[in-house]
Amino acid sequence: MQVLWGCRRLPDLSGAKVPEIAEFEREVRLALSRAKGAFDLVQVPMPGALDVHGASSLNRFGMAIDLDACDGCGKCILACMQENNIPLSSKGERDAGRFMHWIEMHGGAPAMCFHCGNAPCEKVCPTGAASHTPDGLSTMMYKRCTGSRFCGANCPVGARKFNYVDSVKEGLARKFNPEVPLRSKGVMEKCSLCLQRLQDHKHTQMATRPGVEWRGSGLKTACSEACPKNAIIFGNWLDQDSPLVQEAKHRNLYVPREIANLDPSVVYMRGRR
Amino acid sequence: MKYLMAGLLALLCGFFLADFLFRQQASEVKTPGNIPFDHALHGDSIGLDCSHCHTGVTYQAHAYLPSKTDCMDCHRLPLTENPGIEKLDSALSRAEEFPWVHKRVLPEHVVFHHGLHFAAGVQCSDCHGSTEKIQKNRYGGERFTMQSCLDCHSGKTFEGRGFKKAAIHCGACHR
Amino acid sequence: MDAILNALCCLMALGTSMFLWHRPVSIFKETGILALSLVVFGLFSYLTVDLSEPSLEYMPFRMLALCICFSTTSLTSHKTRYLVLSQVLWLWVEFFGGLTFVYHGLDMPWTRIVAIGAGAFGGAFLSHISREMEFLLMVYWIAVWMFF
Amino acid sequence: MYRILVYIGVALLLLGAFAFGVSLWEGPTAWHTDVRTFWGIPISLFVLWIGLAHAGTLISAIFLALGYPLGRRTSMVAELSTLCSLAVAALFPLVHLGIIENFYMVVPFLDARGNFSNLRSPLVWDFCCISVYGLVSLLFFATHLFSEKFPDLKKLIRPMAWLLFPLVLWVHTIVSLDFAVTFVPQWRGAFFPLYFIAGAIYSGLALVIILLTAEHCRVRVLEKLMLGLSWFMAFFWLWEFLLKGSFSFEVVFLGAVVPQLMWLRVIRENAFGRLLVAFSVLVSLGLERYILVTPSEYNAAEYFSWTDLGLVSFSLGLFTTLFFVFRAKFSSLLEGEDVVMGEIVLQQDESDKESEKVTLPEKNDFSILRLPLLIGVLVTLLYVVWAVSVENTNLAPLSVVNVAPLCLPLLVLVACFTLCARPLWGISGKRVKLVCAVLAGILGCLAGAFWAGGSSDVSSGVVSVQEVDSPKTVEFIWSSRCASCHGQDGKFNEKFVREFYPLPQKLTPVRLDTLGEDSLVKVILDGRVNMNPYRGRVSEDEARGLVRYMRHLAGEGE
Repeated sequence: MQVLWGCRRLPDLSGAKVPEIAEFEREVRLALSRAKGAFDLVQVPMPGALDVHGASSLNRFGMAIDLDACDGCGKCILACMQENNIPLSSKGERDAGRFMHWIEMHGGAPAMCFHCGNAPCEKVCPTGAASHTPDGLSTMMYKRCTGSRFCGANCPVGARKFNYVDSVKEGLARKFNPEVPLRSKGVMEKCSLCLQRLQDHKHTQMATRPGVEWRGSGLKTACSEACPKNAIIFGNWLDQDSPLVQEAKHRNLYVPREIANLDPSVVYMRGRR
Repeated sequence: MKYLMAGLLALLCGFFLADFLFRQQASEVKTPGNIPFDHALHGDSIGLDCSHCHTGVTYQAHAYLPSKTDCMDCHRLPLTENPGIEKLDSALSRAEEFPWVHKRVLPEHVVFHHGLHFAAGVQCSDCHGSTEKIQKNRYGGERFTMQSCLDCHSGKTFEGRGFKKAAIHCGACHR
Repeated sequence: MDAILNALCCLMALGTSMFLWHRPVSIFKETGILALSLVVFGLFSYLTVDLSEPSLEYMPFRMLALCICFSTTSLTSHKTRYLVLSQVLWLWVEFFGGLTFVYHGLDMPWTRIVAIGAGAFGGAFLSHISREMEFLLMVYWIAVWMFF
Repeated sequence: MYRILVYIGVALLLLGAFAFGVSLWEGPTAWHTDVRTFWGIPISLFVLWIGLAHAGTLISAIFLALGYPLGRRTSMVAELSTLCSLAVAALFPLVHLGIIENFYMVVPFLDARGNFSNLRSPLVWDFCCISVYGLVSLLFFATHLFSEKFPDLKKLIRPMAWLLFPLVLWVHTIVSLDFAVTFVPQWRGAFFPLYFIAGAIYSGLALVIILLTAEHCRVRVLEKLMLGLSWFMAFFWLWEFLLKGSFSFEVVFLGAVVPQLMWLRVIRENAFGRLLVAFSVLVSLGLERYILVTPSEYNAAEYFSWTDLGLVSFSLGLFTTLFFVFRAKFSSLLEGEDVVMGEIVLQQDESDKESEKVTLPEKNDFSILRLPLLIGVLVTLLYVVWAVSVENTNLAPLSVVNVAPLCLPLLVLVACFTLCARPLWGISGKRVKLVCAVLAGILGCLAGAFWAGGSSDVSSGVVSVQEVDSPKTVEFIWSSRCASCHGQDGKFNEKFVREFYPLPQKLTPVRLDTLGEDSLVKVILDGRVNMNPYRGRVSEDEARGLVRYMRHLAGEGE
């Protein structure tokens, strides 16, 4: 039965070697040295509510990356790895040019999943493992994933990462954050916009202050916390006094051309207006 | 004809057998120590609610279990004329500081916040059964399945209780 | 695409369809003619329309389907059957083409699909097809192509 | 003859078996992939073989349905090749998966957890179409095979052919949608359905020609068709080039230029010449599929690892073995007396010469088909209504367009079973029936397992006592820590204290004020006569908060 339903087994951490943090830092430096080409950006208006049936009219979470402030130091990548227990990639993977990093540098600017409101990856996922939340997150349900990699093939910006190796057994994974489960071999993963933080924040508020509408105010993703230049701003696009809207109001917003008409929640900021 | 019947029979039997074998199993965890704990004695009968011992249940993700001190709050004095009581008290005094420690039955990729559900008006007994039902010395006799969660979230169960329909998208409870 | 181009398409389809199914019917002749007409259609749409427009990338095949529809009117045996089949082919091209568009954010050409479907369905009930009926069908197809 | 071919097949199979094992064990790292391409050789092999699986039914079923039936042997060989290449094709999507044992999640049905596969994904359509296609062509083959022995099966063949006719095209259309639907620029194309179908028939014809050559017979009409299709393929490649500027010399040369050698009598009349052409077509199509599936900037074919080649040889070997083993097994049934051995010359006009004696008037076909079709339509409608209405955890709602691709396979499956289940059951012997019963049992088990969905493993974490520094609000502490004696409202919890404890002090505002906050905090933390010490369970600030809350309650009490 464990064999048949192996997909539901927990990663067995006993005895597996756990990498040092230094190794993660080294890999981030390596990834920075192999940064991908810059996106061809096009200007877009500020994201509004999702136009999907059943979408939330209160919350749509997203981020804005300030291209003027960012100097591509890569601290966000490391922070993301530690928040989300992202494993190191094996030698073979690196040679194939693949890292598990959810954030990658594209021409000196960080790029993660853009959480498209009309996400192509979700349309083609056969099992429904990739699905959307009403508040604008493109989530990944690891236990439901069968690893067909259709989503990866259909992501225009290649934000999706596939667990080619069993990172736990290989001693490449480290559970920095007990709140986030480790992913098993053969599963797709990508930036979750720190879903766990959103969930915890929401649940605590709804339990202790019932009746108060949850707008996710005061919340930050790991990358935006870690950014020394404060170039990554997380917030709620539908909340006028969220730092995101406050900042994005008088900036020009850009997204990669490939996804310009897919209504992304994560955008780049450049120049003032 | 008889083969047809046999085939149909095999089909049905196979289905139910496999369903029985592969269904979500009840995970039962024994509590350490040989203190048979009877929820019925500690519940409404003496006007205590679950949160007295499971202190997190009303407002936190985990319900938590009482420490030895919590038990001793009441058991400092012999509480009843029941002859067994000395045995209990001595057992308690010998017990380690945290007598009740058990493995979480919730899978790691599932999020469940007790306080949230308490705030929504869900009673402990709705999922865990009434204090009379809960087995002695057992935990998790209940069969928690995703289906039971979904049924309540999509308003199929507990019609009378006036719960709001809750989210059923994956991201609501899974990470 | 503007009306003149559409009209041109119909004309070309009609023209090429004239060469099909002349007795003696031989595989080489028919496939050859079809392949050639495809080349013609392809070059035509390459020269006239802007192919970066996704909804045009299957032009030649739609024209081929239309051409086959036209050609069935000149058949001698099993006319009804092939009339239906050829319209189903057209329907096929349109429907699955439209399906891919739906996934790219465009919308399905429902009216056209329904119209062709109706044609195919209705055609199945024709006991025999007179010259007038052939003419009417051709007009119907041209109308579908031009206006839907 | 067959023995030698089987040996060759087994040899290839064994060569590839290791690669196959490795790719099962290693998962998708085993074959070549890179940053841009997540797929690889398995999917290209799948597309190739599913394509090869088409000619069989096409040739026998469609020609039959349209009233130009081929010789029995030809069509039987074609159908058998269909079944074998389907078996090969079905393996590769499984190999491709990251978590193979999860493939059942693709079945478009509800499981006990309330999970429903995502009907918007072409993969789901694919899964259904291919499994249905496999089943139906198996039934068709069986009916056709035994129609010699049991003549009353003969009248079923044509109706079934009519059912298979659309299905066979539908299946490859859906396969093409796997690509056409995506945002990969190299895969964009509303014409992909026709493109793939043409390619499928083309390669399939080549395969059948090879197999017929092994039979020492030759069907000119198929060769003509292949030649004709080569021109269509040439146009498709031209169109690809015009649209996307993608062009591969090898593919076009092998696929469109070499076949023109058939014009030469020398080549045409010589078995080896025909084999040469047919094989070059197969190679070209295989290469084309691979180039299509790996849309990298460079030519991915140069990056072939040995596993890729191993998988190729595995697929070839498996097919050859399966085909010729069964061919030898059925040879007695395959050779109907109405087959002209060796040369079969077939023109459409004189087709009836070698045609089987199944040319009933078509009216008859449809009168047989009417009821099954009706049932099929009803079942399909029911399914569609249910599938659209079922509450799925996916945010975006299903539209009819998403379910449409499932309709035809479902319809055909139901219709086909209602059509020929009874007669086939009638003629099958005890052993077959027993096997069917056992299979039914296994099917039941699988369905049950699918329904149950397995048991999730519990977390590794433990639940213990609550730490002090975890966030609390005073009301909650009061209700959990104090209310058991002092009562939720600051009056006593009569049930408890009267029975077991001396009454605590009444908490009147006057009394509280005289005692003062600090001393009360001390009492809470360190306890008093019957009052328990809460130091370590309640922080000092929380104690202070509790005192205030107590005062507030007392105030309300008055």
